[in-house]
Amino acid sequence: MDISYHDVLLVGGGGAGLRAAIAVAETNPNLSVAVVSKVYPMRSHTVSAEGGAAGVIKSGDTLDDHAYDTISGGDWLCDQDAVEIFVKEAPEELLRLEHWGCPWSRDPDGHIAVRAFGGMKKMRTWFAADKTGFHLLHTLFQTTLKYKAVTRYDEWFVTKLLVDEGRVQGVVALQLMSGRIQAITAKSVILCTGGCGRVFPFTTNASIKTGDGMALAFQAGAPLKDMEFVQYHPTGLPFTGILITEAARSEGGYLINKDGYRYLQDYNLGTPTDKPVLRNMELGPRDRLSQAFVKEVEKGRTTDTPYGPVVHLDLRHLGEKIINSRLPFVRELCLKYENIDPIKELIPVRPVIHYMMGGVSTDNNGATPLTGLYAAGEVACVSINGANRLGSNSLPELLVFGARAGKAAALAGMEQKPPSERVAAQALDEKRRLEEQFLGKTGGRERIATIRSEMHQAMESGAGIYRNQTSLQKAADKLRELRERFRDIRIDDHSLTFNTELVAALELSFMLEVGSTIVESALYRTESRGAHQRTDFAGRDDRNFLAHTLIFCNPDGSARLEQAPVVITRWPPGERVYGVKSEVKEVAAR
Amino acid sequence: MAETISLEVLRYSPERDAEPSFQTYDVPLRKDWVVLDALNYIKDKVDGSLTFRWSCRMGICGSCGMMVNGEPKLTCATFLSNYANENKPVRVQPLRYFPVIRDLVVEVTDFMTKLQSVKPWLIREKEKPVSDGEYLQTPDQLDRYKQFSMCINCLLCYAACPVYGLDPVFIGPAAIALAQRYNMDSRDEGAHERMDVLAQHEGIWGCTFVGECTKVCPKHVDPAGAIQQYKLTATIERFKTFLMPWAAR
Amino acid sequence: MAKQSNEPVLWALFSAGGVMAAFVIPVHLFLLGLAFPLGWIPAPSYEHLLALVRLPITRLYLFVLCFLALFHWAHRFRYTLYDGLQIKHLNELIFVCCYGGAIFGTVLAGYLLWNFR
Amino acid sequence: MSDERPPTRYTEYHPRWYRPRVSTWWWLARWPYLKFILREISSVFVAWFVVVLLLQIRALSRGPEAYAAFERWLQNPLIVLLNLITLFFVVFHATTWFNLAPSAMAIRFGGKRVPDLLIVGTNYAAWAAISLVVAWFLVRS
Ligand SMILES: Cc1cc2nc3c(=O)[nH]c(=O)nc-3n(C[C@H](O)[C@H](O)[C@H](O)COP(=O)(O)OP(=O)(O)OC[C@H]3O[C@@H](n4cnc5c(N)ncnc54)[C@H](O)[C@@H]3O)c2cc1C
Ligand code: SF4
Ligand code: F3S
Ligand code: FES
Repeated sequence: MDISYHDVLLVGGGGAGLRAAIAVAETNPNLSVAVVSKVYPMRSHTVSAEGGAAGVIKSGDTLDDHAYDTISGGDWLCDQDAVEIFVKEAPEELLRLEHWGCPWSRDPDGHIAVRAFGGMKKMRTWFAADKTGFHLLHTLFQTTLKYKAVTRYDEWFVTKLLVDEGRVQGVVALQLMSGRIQAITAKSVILCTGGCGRVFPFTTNASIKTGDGMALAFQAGAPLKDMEFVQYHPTGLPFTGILITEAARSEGGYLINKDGYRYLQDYNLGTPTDKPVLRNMELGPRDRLSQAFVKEVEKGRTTDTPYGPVVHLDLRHLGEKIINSRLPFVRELCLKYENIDPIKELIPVRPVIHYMMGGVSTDNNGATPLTGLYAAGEVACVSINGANRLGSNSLPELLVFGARAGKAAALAGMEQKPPSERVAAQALDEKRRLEEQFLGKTGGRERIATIRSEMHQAMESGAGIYRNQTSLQKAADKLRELRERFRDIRIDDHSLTFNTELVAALELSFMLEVGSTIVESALYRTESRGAHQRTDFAGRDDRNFLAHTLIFCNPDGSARLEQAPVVITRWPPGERVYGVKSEVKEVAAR
Repeated sequence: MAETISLEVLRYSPERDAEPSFQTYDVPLRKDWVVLDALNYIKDKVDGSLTFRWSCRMGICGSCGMMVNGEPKLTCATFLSNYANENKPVRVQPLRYFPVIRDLVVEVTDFMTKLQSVKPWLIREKEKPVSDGEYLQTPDQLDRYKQFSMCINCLLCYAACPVYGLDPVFIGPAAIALAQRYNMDSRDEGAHERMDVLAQHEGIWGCTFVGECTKVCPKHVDPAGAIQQYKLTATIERFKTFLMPWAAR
Repeated sequence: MAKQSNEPVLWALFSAGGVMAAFVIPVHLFLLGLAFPLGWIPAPSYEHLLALVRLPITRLYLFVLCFLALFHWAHRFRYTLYDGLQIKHLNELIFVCCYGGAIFGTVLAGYLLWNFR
Repeated sequence: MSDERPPTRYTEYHPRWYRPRVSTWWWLARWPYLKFILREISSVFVAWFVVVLLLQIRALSRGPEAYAAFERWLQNPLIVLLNLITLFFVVFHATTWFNLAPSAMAIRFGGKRVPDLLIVGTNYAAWAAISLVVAWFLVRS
């Protein structure tokens, strides 16, 4: 079996991974850095972020303001020391990106332009037109091309972390093109594999966001933190998960149920008006809108489609002129990817999974409790997002903590000794497992797609916008059953060349794992906070739950839950002015 | 609208087949389905071994490029219903001019190497420390290169460019457009360095302005324009060094 | 520095020729090749033409027209042969034939116009 | 960064790829390609025009009889046909040339890119004007 050696290994070539790679190369140009990614780096999901990246740069804005917005937005579950580091380093990172060529939008005088964003009280969101993530990722990717020290493993799929003597020593990875399975070892490994939106049926996330890194870390013994916090966005296109921005509603769009009724008036969200009114009806907070949708489904007042129940966003009354001038991108997305013209047709929408607040537990340098393992980006939970992430905080987060993790790994990497012999044996075992369980497997009755959609079902109905003991328990049981059935999956594809079915199977196994941790964590937290809303435990319970949830994998595969303290420095928990103020700002933005 | 539509998909397995062949599948025809959805339907429901790349399904990751009825397309932005009335199967093939690894997956390391060869990063003679703030750039200056910065590396332009097909050493439309994206950036000072790579036969001079690259580009990058404009720049530079040899680097 | 290629010079000639050809050849050809021979428009007399061509400026114009148009042809045709027929291995031969042809035509035009009485 | 940097390292191992060959007749496969080849072929007709022009000049310099013979030659139906085709191609050349002009040359004015239509329009206007001037010189007898 081949083994390759590096000093620092990055799993993931998205924003976090590439930023970390550059940080390693700049900290010590003599280190060899490997970037392993299951897709070409510029295909990573960071590419689809649209809105922007928050960083204090304009006068009149302060770091404390940004910190406070973040902490209150996260319902006081953020580690405040981490948030302080984050807000301080975010502008530096965004500037660095500017120096690397990122085409940030500008003010007429040539300075960086900023816009307002949901939950941010000041204008501090940097943007590159409506393609911020795209420009950010491509700038990072193209910049990494100039570093000699970076070796890329494009389209290699990591299946396992190699752990020996309590230290992570590398990974086992499969080269898609050739089917070759080999060990890639390193003194430190940084996970930058992004989120896990695909555990749920309806999501804005790309197909590659299957929580691989979370499962890998979990199985290797590192704890996951705050997994119960999953962010919904109220208006996504049901089938594709494409996001329809708030702007559609702030320009005056209506949300209607199957009877054409503006149902939000039934949920204490005000009374219908013709013209949009802030904090009223359609311009209520994101979570309340998502919750109202669930109630409508329960009342049977939603429209059934092949993709489940939907309500409709009605823009027709705005007319062609307003839609074309104020909402061109909304129209373009609908036309190009859904074949719907909002000028003439209703847009089917529903709440969709958008972002994962939880993840691999790390300290402020991205280090996990497992020696040699780091994590950064959406896969990690530092945590600055707490119970609810603010829009435009995620991109700067992956820059700040990607850079920190890279630097820390580079410095740590120099002190450590090369991987042990036993690692090779472990890698061989993993290779055999893949061959036996998947590539060489015949028979089997379960289709991957069937298990996947049953998992989706279970997650949505059990751990969706509203959860309770019964629903979560049902989901947990279902997931257990599915993991059992997964052993009996049928593999049509036994080729070594670009076996995407093998990838789908591995991703499914990771998702089943991550799904369980979400459900278990949600069962554990018997309060409602931020994105975690329990109907059986309404209301925040700071006495028992102003704490992070940590979930560990026991040696026998079962889960163990613990609490960890939240770091509070200067901002004692307060009442969260939920949604109202943030929505006001957001409206002003567009 | 008919209930179903047939897809004729190119299959090739290097382990099994000497030559590729077509396989036909019937899939439901839905108004909001794109070609990619049909492929996913096949993979999930009919044949798990069908192989193709995709990720974002919103036209931004650049991985789902294929030939649909002979035209290079992003399959996540190409509706099946566009082909519903043609009464013949929709033909899906891997991107033209690239080696086929398997089924609809092509080998693109050639592009990745070329992209790197044109130095698509900001080159400065002197770096300014981050603490000194941003390099100023007016919206007008931004506008000069913005179009060329929109490339998602989907490689449709390569699949449209016969020059690349005939002579794979040609650096090709997207890579040159990206070089030009940095050349035109007011913050960049690397135009001379890139000129060495670009002003070669394999670079801009290989292009005969077929112009198809621009026509198929889903992001309106206009690589053909980038190349022509660069030809002009390179020519002016050439005459400059000829007339004023002392001014050469 | 990269090897100084001739390509920019050839391309500049091709482009200049392209512009020239686009602007003036259609009208020349329409008149000379169709309208006059077919009598749609009365053809100019021999004397008129002779007087016109005797003007040095006309001769210069005609010379530039021939020169650029021929180099336009040479460059384009060379690439058409490369691409259309895939005979790039004959590179040198094609190169010599095309630009050689253009040079020959240009010299011929120069000779005729210089010696025009 | 230095120039002799190796390209990104990739693993050497790869399976057998299928490499389709480009057919010699690739330009017949799609209408845009055929159009492209026709555009390139127009250069041959440009060259033919130069030949006719040079013949005319030679005939002029040889005296009225020679010129009359040249004029008769021009009336030969085959030559007329050839010139008709030539006209088609040179007009084709001219239109494609003008239509591509905005792409080939990004002209900026006052910080903004001049709209494509304006550039194309200007080209066509200039074409008309130049044609009139040339015709004026030739037709006046
Ligand atoms: C539609 C949308 C809009 C958004 N808009 C914004 C916004 O405006 N502002 C904001 O701040 N945030 C936004 N976000 C959130 C933000 O984009 C993401 O959180 C962020 O991009 C995650 O980046 P990442 O580097 O952690 O992971 P990703 O970019 O997802 O990268 C993951 C990488 O890991 C690799 N990988 C995964 N698993 C494996 C494996 N098993 N083996 C090998 N490699 C693997 C992948 O190949 C990929 O390279 C948005 C998100 C979405 C979905
Ligand atoms: S230039 Fe256009 S077609 Fe070519 S790779 Fe870029 S986005 Fe795709
Ligand atoms: S199609 Fe090819 S030849 Fe040039 S203009 Fe585009 S690169
Ligand atoms: S799937 Fe991303 S561009 Fe089509």
